[in-house]
Amino acid sequence: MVVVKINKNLCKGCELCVPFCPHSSIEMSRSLNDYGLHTAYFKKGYPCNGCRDCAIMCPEAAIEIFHVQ
Amino acid sequence: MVVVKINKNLCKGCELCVPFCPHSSIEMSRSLNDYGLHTAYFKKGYPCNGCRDCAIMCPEAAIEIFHVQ
Amino acid sequence: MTEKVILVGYGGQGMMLFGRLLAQAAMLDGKQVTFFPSYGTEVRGGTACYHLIVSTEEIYSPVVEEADTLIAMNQPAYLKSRDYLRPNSLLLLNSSMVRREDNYNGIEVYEIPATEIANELGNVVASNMVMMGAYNYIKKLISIPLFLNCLKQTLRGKKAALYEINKLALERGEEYLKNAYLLKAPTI
Amino acid sequence: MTEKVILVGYGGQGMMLFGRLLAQAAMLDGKQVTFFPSYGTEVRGGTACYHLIVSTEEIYSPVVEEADTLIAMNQPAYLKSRDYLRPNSLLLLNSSMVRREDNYNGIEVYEIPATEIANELGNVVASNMVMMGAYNYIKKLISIPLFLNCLKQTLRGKKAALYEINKLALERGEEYLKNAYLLKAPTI
Amino acid sequence: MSNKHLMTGNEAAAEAAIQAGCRYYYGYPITPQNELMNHMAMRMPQVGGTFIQAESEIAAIYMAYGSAAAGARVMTSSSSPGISLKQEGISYLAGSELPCVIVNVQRGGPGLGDISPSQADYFQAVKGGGHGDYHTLVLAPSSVQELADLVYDAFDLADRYRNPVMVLGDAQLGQMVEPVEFSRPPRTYFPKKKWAITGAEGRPRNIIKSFYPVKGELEEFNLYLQRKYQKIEEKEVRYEEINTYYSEIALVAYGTCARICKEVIRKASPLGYRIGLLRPISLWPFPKEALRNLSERVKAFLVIEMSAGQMVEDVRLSVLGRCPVHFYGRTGGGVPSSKAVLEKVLEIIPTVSAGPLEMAEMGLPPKVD
Amino acid sequence: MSNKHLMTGNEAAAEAAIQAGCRYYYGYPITPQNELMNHMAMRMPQVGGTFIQAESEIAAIYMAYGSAAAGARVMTSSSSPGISLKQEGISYLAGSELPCVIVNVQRGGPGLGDISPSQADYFQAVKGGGHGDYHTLVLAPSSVQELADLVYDAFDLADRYRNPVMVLGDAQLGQMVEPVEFSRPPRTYFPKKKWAITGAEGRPRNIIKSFYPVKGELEEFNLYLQRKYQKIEEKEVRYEEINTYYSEIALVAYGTCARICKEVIRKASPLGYRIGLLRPISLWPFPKEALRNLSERVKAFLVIEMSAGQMVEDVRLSVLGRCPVHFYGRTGGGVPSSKAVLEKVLEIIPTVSAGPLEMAEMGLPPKVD
Amino acid sequence: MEVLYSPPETLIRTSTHYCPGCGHGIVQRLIAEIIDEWGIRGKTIGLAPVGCAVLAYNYLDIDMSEAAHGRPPAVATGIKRVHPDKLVFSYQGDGDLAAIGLAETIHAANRGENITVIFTNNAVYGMTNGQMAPTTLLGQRTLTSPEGRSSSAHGYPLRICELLATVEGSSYLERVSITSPENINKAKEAIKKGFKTQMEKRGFSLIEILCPCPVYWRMGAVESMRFIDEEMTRTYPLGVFKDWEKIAT
Amino acid sequence: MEVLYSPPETLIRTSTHYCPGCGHGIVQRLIAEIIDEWGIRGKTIGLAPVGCAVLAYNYLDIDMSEAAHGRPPAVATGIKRVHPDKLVFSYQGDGDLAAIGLAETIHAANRGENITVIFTNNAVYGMTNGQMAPTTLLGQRTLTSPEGRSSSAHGYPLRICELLATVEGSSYLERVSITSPENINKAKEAIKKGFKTQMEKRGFSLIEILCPCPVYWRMGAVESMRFIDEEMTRTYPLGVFKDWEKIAT
Ligand SMILES: Cc1ncc(C[n+]2csc(CCOP(=O)(O)OP(=O)(O)O)c2C)c(N)n1
Ligand SMILES: Cc1ncc(C[n+]2csc(CCOP(=O)(O)OP(=O)(O)O)c2C)c(N)n1
Ligand code: SF4
Ligand code: SF4
Ligand code: SF4
Ligand code: SF4
Ligand code: SF4
Ligand code: SF4
Ligand SMILES: [Mg+2]
Ligand SMILES: [Mg+2]
Repeated sequence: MVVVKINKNLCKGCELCVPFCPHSSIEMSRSLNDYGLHTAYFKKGYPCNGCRDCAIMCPEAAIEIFHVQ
Repeated sequence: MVVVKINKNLCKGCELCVPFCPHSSIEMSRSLNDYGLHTAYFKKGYPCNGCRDCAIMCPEAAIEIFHVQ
Repeated sequence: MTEKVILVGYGGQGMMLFGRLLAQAAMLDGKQVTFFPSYGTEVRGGTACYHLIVSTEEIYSPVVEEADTLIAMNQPAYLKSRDYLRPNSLLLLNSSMVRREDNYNGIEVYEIPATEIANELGNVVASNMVMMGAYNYIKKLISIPLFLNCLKQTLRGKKAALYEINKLALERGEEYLKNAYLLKAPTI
Repeated sequence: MTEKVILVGYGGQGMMLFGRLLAQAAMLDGKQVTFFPSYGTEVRGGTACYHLIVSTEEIYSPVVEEADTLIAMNQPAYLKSRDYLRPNSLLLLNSSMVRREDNYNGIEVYEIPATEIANELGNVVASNMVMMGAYNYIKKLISIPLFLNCLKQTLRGKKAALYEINKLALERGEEYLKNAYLLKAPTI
Repeated sequence: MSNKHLMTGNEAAAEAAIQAGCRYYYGYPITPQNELMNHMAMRMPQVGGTFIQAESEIAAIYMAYGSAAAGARVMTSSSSPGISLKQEGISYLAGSELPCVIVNVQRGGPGLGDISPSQADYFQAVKGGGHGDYHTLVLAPSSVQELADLVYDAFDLADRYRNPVMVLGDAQLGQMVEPVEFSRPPRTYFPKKKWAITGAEGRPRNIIKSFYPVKGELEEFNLYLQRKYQKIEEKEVRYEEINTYYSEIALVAYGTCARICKEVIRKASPLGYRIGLLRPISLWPFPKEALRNLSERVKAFLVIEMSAGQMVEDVRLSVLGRCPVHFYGRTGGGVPSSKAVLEKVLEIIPTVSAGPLEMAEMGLPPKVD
Repeated sequence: MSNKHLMTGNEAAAEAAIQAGCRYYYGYPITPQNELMNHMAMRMPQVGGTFIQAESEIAAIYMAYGSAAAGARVMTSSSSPGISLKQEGISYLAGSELPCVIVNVQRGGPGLGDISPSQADYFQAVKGGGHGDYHTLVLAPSSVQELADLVYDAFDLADRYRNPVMVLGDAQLGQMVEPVEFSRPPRTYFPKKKWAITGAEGRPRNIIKSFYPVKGELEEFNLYLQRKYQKIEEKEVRYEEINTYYSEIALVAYGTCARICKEVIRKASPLGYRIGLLRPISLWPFPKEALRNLSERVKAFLVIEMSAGQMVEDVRLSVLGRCPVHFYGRTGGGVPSSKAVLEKVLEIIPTVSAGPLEMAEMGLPPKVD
Repeated sequence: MEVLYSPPETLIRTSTHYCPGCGHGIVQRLIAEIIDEWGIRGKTIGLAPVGCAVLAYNYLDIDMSEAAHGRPPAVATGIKRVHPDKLVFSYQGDGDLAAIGLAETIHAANRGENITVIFTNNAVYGMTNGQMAPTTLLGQRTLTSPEGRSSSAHGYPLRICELLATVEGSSYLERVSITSPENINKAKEAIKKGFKTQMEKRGFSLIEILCPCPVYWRMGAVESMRFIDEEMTRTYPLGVFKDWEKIAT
Repeated sequence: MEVLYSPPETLIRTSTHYCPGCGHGIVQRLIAEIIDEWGIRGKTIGLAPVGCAVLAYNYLDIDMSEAAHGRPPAVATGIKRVHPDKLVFSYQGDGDLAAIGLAETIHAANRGENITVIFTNNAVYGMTNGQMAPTTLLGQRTLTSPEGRSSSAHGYPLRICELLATVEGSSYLERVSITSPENINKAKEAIKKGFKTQMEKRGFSLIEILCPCPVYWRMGAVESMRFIDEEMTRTYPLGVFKDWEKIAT
């Protein structure tokens, strides 16, 4: 299974990762982080093919992707 | 008759006028002007067609050309 | 009368607008005013801190050394600016983003979840107007209609649409305070 | 012994070389020397003026205020630099280009047609060496072989061909003075 | 009341220039003077003037040089690093005797430093950061209103003396918002500049230059400049004196620091301390005479600056040992608090009676707290 | 004798730099320092060094900044207008604490001025022509030999203090030809620069910067700089004192002017006048203490400069009214004659007995003859 | 657990000072990735500009220096001459490189200075709050072109790659964008090619990267990327403008 | 008595400070001739550079200003904006225009600044005694390229017309020489065209004139002219590089 970790306090809420996920698995949260920003999160249970596109687009290097056996 | 006047004290002795005269009517003098320079002079009796080329070449605007009836 | 205010927050939290509008309204009200960003941001992000003085006398130093009021919009800014407080200061905290750190003997403290309130209204940035509503309800420094007029002047063109939400935020701030702290009369 | 010399001429008249070679020879001879262009030419043309001091003592001011010797290569330069003269000065004029303007009570004056002499030798610029020959014949500041050695060092590569003509010019200057003024013994 | 505008100092400076008839502005972005430039970008087209965002500070000052040579009222502005880049140009303006107004909204240095307020470009402004024996008039406002007023005056002074004039502000003054009134009528009539290059139609041609290659000419020109500067020193000194008559200690401060000193005086007065303030408004020419006179009356001076000690030298040069000159400064963007200044004053007070010529600190490097 | 070379000051400065281990030189042509650059163009390839004729003075100083940051010994040079252009860079060098040697062969200003000798960039060099509270060490030679020696020393000082060092010459010193001896061994061993950027192989990375955006950091850094400057002021003062012990009048002059003053002393001695000379060699740090001490012994000072009066301010600041400080200057390329200086001395002598604190001239603008 | 993506070690993990959606973050990450992949952290020296990327040294864990506004090519020259075997790159904005620093840029290129310039073109002065840059598009509104840039009042957008291509000393010039994962990968390849150009001592290389500045473009980050693709590339077409490998040697 | 040729009145009759055979004298005479022919002495403002032509105002009897080294395009901009109806030209050398002043040159061109630049390219710094210029030819010996300019050590000769042609704001760019009466006449026509470009408010014009500097080329004046024809034009081909009349408008 692929795990997508988005660091809530590095994320600036730019939304760039959202449209680039082929599975639309990332979404902006309604709640705010410590800086008062809406941040991105991986939608639980949604598919991920590990394509890394979200991470590549992220200006804050806030996204890490792992393959867990 | 065309008269070519070369101002001895404006002339810097660069010799540029010399080769451009189609009649080879200009020459450098052996004597020196006030600044210790050999200056150009129009060779007495030599032909001049009034082409102005010498004057056009002269960086010091030292040459004047007249047509005298 | 002299009121010295410190406004602190992140760059994007609208404290600049807060201060400028307040100054504008106070000026139109015939008061002396001075307002300045004590620490701007050539580098984006980071904390911005604004000094505002409103007075009926000539203002000498534009620097607020001891605040009559400190309005803090987020935690780091709050921590950095606590030294401005002295006995009898008023402290307004945006409790959505600030955790109060002290009991503050002798200091009047109000906690307003401004970001949440603004977020509910659909525009996080309006948290500044929530705070303004609360602040002015306590200090009654300027008249709200005058303030709203200044706001309207500022939000022109494309931004005109924001006027209503800001006005609403202002009212919500006032309201929140009234309800949460059961305040009735102005303290000044 | 201190000898203070002013050298003046147009940019192209080789006074720089004159002074530098003289300084070099004097230095090799164990003397103190200083030499400098008091007025260079960021703008081409115009008058150049060089100050040269040769001394057996430490040289303090490098500026020649009163010349033991003034060597003038052309009229405007001569006119501008006459103020350097004082009683007992030596004045050397390039009479090809300078008309003496005064009787100079108490000043020793020699007129050398240096440009003409050099022109006869086929190189106008060698007029500087003509003057050098005359000057050193009078002052005997340095030994001619030492000077010629310095000259040879300077005229290297493409310029080596110029050595002979310069040497000749030097001799002609000396000769001219001997013949025209019937000088015999050194005055210093 | 209705003709009061709430503006940043930067905007007020720009608007005042326009009121003074300035129709040519050349600048390059730099914090903390951006509002000045942005205001010009908006306003110049409205008044038929020229605004160019130049490719650099150097280009900007030389565009200003061109417009000044052409006879126009012209301004450029920047902040510390950008002003350093303009030093050659300022020397050229002075050497060509061209009127031009230059605003420096000082920030913390050296190098890239920071954008916080500073007064550490005092030497550069006053002693000449460029080469050669020249002076620019330097005016130092201490409020947004005065900033506007001095910019307005600067144009007249520049024209009167054919000399660049610098208005020396700081990040605080530039970015501070205060009410400002443009009470003086917009300038529309200007004295003719016969020396300007406008095309030589029907008159002998004019030349603008600072090059004097003929021996002696440059010295002659410099002596003429020195005479001009002497005249300016006689006529254009500006300063404000507060409470000095009864005081034993006089504060000396300009710009933002002077306002803090006024606060100190206000605070000290109920405590029974008699403190005065001499606020130089023109930094060059410097109010030497006023300080000299004051040195006969007070027992000590305390100079307050946002620098490691620059104007203090001019104070010492004016006072020349007649009484002690103390210094309190904050450097690198620090702004002195009225509290710290008051403490410093209280420290000095006991020493005042010890005798006027004991000057422990003098000659030593300034102490920076 | 045989290791004496007859050279212009400019060439000697260049050669001395090479002897001191300088292998990076960046410059831009300008009279009267061209011989320095031309010498570097010839010599650097011979010693495996780098010579670049930069596209401008600004590019040159920033190339020097780069090489200094990279840990090398590096030099740049220019003359007055070009040095004005380098002011931002010098402030950056000071702010980034980078060692770099800068030679200014001063010419007449302001503006394009002329190429004749001048000392009118004193303020710029000593007070800081750039922005912010910084200092460069400033060394002022008065002969070709000393020019070479001080350039050599300048590299050591620059490295020792991580600070730019300026060698302040003038057109006369630069273009004058005198014998010079390079008696000190060519430097081949240099102390390690742990702070330099060299690639962070096997160590934590290094950063060279002057930007301190976090509130308070810039002030802290400036206070550190001030402490460093104080140390330099304690340790690196250089001056020469001649004949001062028995003199009533002390001349104060540096560089070319100091040599003229020595001539004056020589001339005055047979006339029975006791004149001394204090010659500052380091202009910053300035020999304040020495002057202060001297002011207890002499009755008057006479400062001689090729300027309208710049160093005289530092003399007055050192003396602080203890005795009169007179000034004689030539500006715009004029060089004082020993005769004129002597006359000035003779003028002062009768006033000397009038009492030490009568200072007619002080506080007034310097008189320029 | 296999790591599919984690940020490069050379990229210091900290919250940046950039605005949300700013291109500088992406570009700096790419540089860090290359440094890690090639293992050249100890051999690389970077220059931070005066511009929004002024604090680049807070994010890249390598030896770095600041350079005054416009002067990175000169500073890089000074460094490279001392350390010819280190990889020296400057990171510059469009105000920095194309306005105040234009002479330094062209002359470094013309000298064939063996350095690599990472040129982030965001068509605006970000750090000073959004003034016009030499690269601002016609019609684009900025603080100093409030009615939009017009060629008559403000001149034309300056095309740096095209300009430098005429300069003989330049060896590798490419314009890329970072508007999609594909384009980001291409940008990374371009930077690699620039570094390679330098490592093989081929001379001056410059990679121009079209970067979003959502704040002063007054757009969202996603919209900014679209704007680059649809508008900005019309003025600034992507591509290789010079390549020493394609020129017969 | 009919005058076949006499120097233009705008040319002040005095001995110049130029070396024998220097090109500056010819170029300045051409400018004076045009001013006389068009009768625009009172409408023309000139800029003298810092370079050998620094004293140009001693020879041209028109309103003139000096501009600091490299800054004539900026100064001209400042003048032209005040007097849009006057003819404003700058006279610049190659050190001035192509080295220290390159940014000012390109940006003035890019703004389409309505001025005319007379650019005398003599491949050397004349006034400072013959250092290398950005335009120095490969192999050419100068004080600062004593072994001859080499592309690896000193970069390439900078071709200003070619460079400016890529800048959109430039309107008229031509390179001419003054090696013969015919070429001098062509040069005159080019300057006229430049002036016309300005008078018709067509924007930035620059005429590059290959000029001899016999002294620092270490040649006679006649030989220098031949050198231009045979050597210099190989690096700097003559011709029109941009012409607004030839571009569809
Ligand atoms: C000499 C100087 N001039 C101006 C500035 C102000 N300044 C800081 S960053 C900047 C421009 C930034 O624009 P750009 O280079 O495009 O970088 P960006 O912020 O857009 O990434 C300017 C003008 C300065 N610090 N120094
Ligand atoms: C700021 C500055 N830098 C350098 C100089 C010195 N300088 C005077 S003229 C000149 C270059 C002249 O070369 P060029 O522009 O080619 O004109 P030319 O003399 O060849 O006609 C230089 C570098 C100066 N006066 N000012
Ligand atoms: S790795 Fe690909 S599929 Fe997975 S979340 Fe990211 S963009 Fe979507
Ligand atoms: S791209 Fe990065 S910063 Fe932007 S929303 Fe996604 S995780 Fe957050
Ligand atoms: S006008 Fe023609 S023919 Fe007559 S002298 Fe001159 S060049 Fe010769
Ligand atoms: S061209 Fe002119 S200056 Fe040259 S030699 Fe002929 S007349 Fe004399
Ligand atoms: S202003 Fe623009 S360039 Fe600067 S950090 Fe913000 S988005 Fe990035
Ligand atoms: S040095 Fe060259 S350019 Fe200068 S005047 Fe002499 S020949 Fe002309
Ligand atoms: Mg940008
Ligand atoms: Mg040239």
